[in-house]
Amino acid sequence: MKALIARDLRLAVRAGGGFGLGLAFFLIVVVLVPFGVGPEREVLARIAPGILWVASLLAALLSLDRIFALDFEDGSLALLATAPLPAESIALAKALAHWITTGLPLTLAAPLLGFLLHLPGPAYGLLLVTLLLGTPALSTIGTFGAALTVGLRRGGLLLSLLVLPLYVPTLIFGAEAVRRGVDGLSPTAPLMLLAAITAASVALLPFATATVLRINLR
Amino acid sequence: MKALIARDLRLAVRAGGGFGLGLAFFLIVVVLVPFGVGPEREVLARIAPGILWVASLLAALLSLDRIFALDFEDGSLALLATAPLPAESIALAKALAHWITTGLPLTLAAPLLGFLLHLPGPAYGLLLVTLLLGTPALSTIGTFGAALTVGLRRGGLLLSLLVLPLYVPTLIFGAEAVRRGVDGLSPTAPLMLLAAITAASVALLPFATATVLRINLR
Amino acid sequence: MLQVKGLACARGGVPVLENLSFDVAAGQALVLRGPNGVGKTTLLRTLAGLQPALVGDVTFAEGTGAYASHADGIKTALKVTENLSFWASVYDRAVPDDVYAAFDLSDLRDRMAGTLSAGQKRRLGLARLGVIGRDVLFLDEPTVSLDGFSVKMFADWMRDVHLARGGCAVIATHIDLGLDAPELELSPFVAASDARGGTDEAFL
Amino acid sequence: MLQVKGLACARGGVPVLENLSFDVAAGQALVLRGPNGVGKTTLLRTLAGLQPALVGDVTFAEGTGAYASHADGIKTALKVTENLSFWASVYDRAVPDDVYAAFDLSDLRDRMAGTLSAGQKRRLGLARLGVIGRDVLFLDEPTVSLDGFSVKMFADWMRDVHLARGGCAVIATHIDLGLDAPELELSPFVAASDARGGTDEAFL
Amino acid sequence: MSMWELANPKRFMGWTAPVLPWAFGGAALCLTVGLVWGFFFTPDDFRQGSTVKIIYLHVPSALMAINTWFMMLVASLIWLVRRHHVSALAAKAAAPVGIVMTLIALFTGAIWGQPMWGTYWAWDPRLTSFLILFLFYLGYVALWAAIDDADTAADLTSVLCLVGSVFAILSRYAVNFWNQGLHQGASLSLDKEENVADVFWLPLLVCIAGFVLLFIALVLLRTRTEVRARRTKALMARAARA
Ligand code: HEM
Ligand SMILES: Nc1ncnc2c1ncn2[C@@H]1O[C@H](COP(=O)(O)OP(=O)(O)OP(=O)(O)O)[C@@H](O)[C@H]1O
Ligand SMILES: Nc1ncnc2c1ncn2[C@@H]1O[C@H](COP(=O)(O)OP(=O)(O)OP(=O)(O)O)[C@@H](O)[C@H]1O
Ligand SMILES: [Mg+2]
Ligand SMILES: [Mg+2]
Repeated sequence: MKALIARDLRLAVRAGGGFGLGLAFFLIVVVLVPFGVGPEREVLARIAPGILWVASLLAALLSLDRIFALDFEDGSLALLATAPLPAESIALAKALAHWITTGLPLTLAAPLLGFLLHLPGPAYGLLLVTLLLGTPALSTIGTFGAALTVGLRRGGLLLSLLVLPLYVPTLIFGAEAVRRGVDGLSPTAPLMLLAAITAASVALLPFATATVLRINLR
Repeated sequence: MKALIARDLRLAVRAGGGFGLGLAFFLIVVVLVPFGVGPEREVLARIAPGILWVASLLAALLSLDRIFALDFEDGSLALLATAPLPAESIALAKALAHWITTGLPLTLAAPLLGFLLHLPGPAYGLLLVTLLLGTPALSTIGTFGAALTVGLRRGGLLLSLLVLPLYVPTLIFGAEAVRRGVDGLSPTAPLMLLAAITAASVALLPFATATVLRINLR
Repeated sequence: MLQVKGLACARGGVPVLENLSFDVAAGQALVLRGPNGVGKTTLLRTLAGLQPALVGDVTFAEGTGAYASHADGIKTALKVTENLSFWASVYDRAVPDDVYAAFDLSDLRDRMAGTLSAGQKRRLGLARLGVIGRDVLFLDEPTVSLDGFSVKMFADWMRDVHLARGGCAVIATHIDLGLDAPELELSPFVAASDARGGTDEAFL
Repeated sequence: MLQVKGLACARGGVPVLENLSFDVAAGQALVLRGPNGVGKTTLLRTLAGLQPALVGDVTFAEGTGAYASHADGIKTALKVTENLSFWASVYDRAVPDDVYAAFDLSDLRDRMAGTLSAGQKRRLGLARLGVIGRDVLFLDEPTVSLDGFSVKMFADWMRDVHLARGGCAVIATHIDLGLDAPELELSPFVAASDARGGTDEAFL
Repeated sequence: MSMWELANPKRFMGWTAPVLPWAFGGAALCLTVGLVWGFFFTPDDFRQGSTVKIIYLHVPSALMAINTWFMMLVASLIWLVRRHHVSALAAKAAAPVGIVMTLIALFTGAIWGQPMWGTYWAWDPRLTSFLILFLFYLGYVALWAAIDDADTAADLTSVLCLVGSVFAILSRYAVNFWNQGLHQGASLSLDKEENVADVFWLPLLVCIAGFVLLFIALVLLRTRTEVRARRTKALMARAARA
């Protein structure tokens, strides 16, 4: 399992940057929104937490289809499935590698990009915490979706369609916690719920992912 | 060229719906934004034109990597390049097929989705017009980007990075025209500029795309 | 070492082969023959456990099988050495030094796998078999794209290394490998047109 | 019909072959031989115009060449007939009826190409050559994955249809096609280690 | 005979054939009676005027939209556990019906919303969770459509339905948390005090019965079509190899 994670990370760095590009997409979405919405400071500040969360969600989403599709196409996945590595480990390793290449950089960059949207002061810490808590859920849920669509040629958009409704609770609690912070309310409740979702997804979803992988490989 | 367009459309319908899915993504982005931003009516109405434009841009963007990558991987592109079909025709056919499968459905669906974001009444017509004028530019520019990244294994995100800045002028004029409509100002100036961008991209970019394709295939 | 009894298998929901029974002893290879589309790939995938058998049993010691498909599972963005050591560590082993020589990869060790020619890539794919140390190999057209010299090199490795140390192999191929191995022609085992077990059978 | 004079070509910025000169007359095929990695694919791509030559000339009548690579260019989501008629219309032709028989595809006409076996796919890829009606063919290992019978079928088509009507072909292969054609061994033309023309040469 | 044998495709085709006309007939009857009664023979609401009558379409379709998903969940579980082909096909057949029900509920709700709340759409929890349900339906149908092999598709969509159900409930909760909303609570409860007046209530029940029957009829019909399609495929595959 460690070997698989290490390989995926190395490939992400080599193959033109799974690292940099998720981040770049995040940056660009955040930059585009003011072009679309207009430059008024209050409006932007008002929508900043939501936009930052939606943008990280989209950035995470965009890199999902790399998770299994490449390995499927070049045959590695079938070889891995006959290797002494249970499908659950593959699922977990893939989710972890996705998080390290996407979730983590997004989390670290988000406060910086908050500036661009005039995110109010108290929200920076919360943004960091919610993303740190929430992005692992995004990665595991996304890995499940990627496993569902792995046999399909360019399942990319189908993948989005399947995964986005699954992302809704995470998004709501994440963005709500930051908004409460901005409004000076206590963010504890949504934070707890966010943590619960992440814990449950990380603990349970890899089994569903493994089942689906086995079905798709046969 | 007609054969190529017909084939691409057929593939889009067959392969699990290039048609429906761009649309679905658009829908989902529009749905997610309120979850992030919160349900308040005034806020949503204020940002609706911008969000709708950004969402259609992202939906168009997501389907770009199908344009050439599949043909490249299975060898069709090399075979097409040695066929009696100038690269310019390939570029144009691909852009047209992309517009029919993505730009057109997006345009038609956008006014419907405007409801969800409480888009103010006068803006619906303008939204339709700007998207109708702007999406062809999105498709031709996107085709250019797709040609640039075609050799790269999963150039998907790199593609986003390259294309998004090119999309900025289209986005600005498109969203601005709708916003002016909402505010009761005359949208003529941004509309003219939008039309100019589209005309220029459709007329000139296929040549650049063709050049880039030839380079990437050798 | 490998026993197959009364096996039937399907592809795309349609029964393809039936009534297959054979044994492969340690140190022995079995060559599968049959025209295109007869079901060699399907059979090998079933043996390797990638797809369920319709009926019948496949028996070999757990954790001793390995499969190599038409596709090589090579990462083009990794070096030759990195590709091999990845598979080695998945199987909890080290890369033996002699594997580079055995598959004529010594000069290519530090090349990105993406810059290899078709045959060089295939050699790298085969070298994986020398790394993972499995006893029961299921190989689907292993010598595609290989020149005569490389085919012989592969046959030598199979005979002198793998079979000699007590492994066995089932190999689908259209060419003559130069191995002294029994052949199994699959044509007689093509499933009858009314064979049972297809996905849609319940609907007939 | 095809003249090559003093050709040198490079792959990945490194010169691979040099000093190649040969002629192929109408009705004649030329078989390229050489070990894996010698540069057969590179040469064929250069001849087909997909990559520029370092030096030298390749001459054949414009609009008569066609290339077939390791990859087949088959759309798995299209039927066999749809795949062929697409290529026919790109080349502004109709699909001749006898092409299905010539490549043993008659039974597979209405199958999705994605459900074909490796060899059946390859036959479909070759049938494309029978559809586009080009005279000068550049074929890269056309018989990979084919069984003996299909190889013969392809050789028959090549001899009795393509060459007989005055076409010519350059074919890279590792096996014996059973064509009565001259062979060109490429090993003597491997570029010297100080050959000129690499991408980075200006920096030497 | 175990009841599971009814799920054998041939027996299924057998016993559903006579049921089908009754289901359609009952649906037509109940819907006609219920809608005519509701539209023409109930008084206007003192506050809402005649717009209240949308309730006869809105509430039954909304109920069916949710219950269709629930039925798909049960059918998927049966497929995963007992591998009865018909149950997988029933789930597949039900999804488009569910989509239509969801759409009817959304549209009638939107039309109702304009006079009641002065807007076609609000991000109310009830409405919002319906939109999410709609997305789940879309994803489910798209996944079925994207996979060639019928059994693989059945397996994958079943897992999706299971995981999706958990997340749908989660979203419902999350959405409640996020916005308090305008939509009224459930008034069709068993303790009578909460209920709407009897004059509205009875025709509504008839309409709900009509929608249930219509749902049953449509799902049976569509499942039969799916069974026939599979049978055709099987016969053609056999013919192709003969
Ligand atoms: C597009 C928007 C709407 C959607 C998706 C929607 C959804 C629903 C759902 C799911 C139910 C069934 C709830 C249950 O019984 O548990 C329902 C019932 C109901 N809706 Fe709506 N609704 C919408 C708009 C409206 C509007 C605008 C009104 C009018 C004010 C309204 C009034 C009612 C009433 C009176 C019920 C019956 C409540 C009950 O007896 O349970 N709805 N709606
Ligand atoms: N999805 C599918 N639906 C229907 N038939 C299929 C499907 N996939 C494969 N087949 C058929 O199953 C048969 C067995 O295929 P398989 O790939 O096992 O053949 P093979 O012996 O490996 O052939 P080759 O030598 O060409 O690789 C073929 O006739 C093929 O056309
Ligand atoms: N990007 C690259 N960088 C450096 N060398 C490369 C690159 N791509 C290919 N080569 C080398 O160029 C040589 C020629 O490759 P080519 O694919 O033409 O060989 P080939 O004769 O077709 O071999 P095969 O029979 O294996 O297909 C090989 O030695 C290969 O390793
Ligand atoms: Mg095969
Ligand atoms: Mg080659």
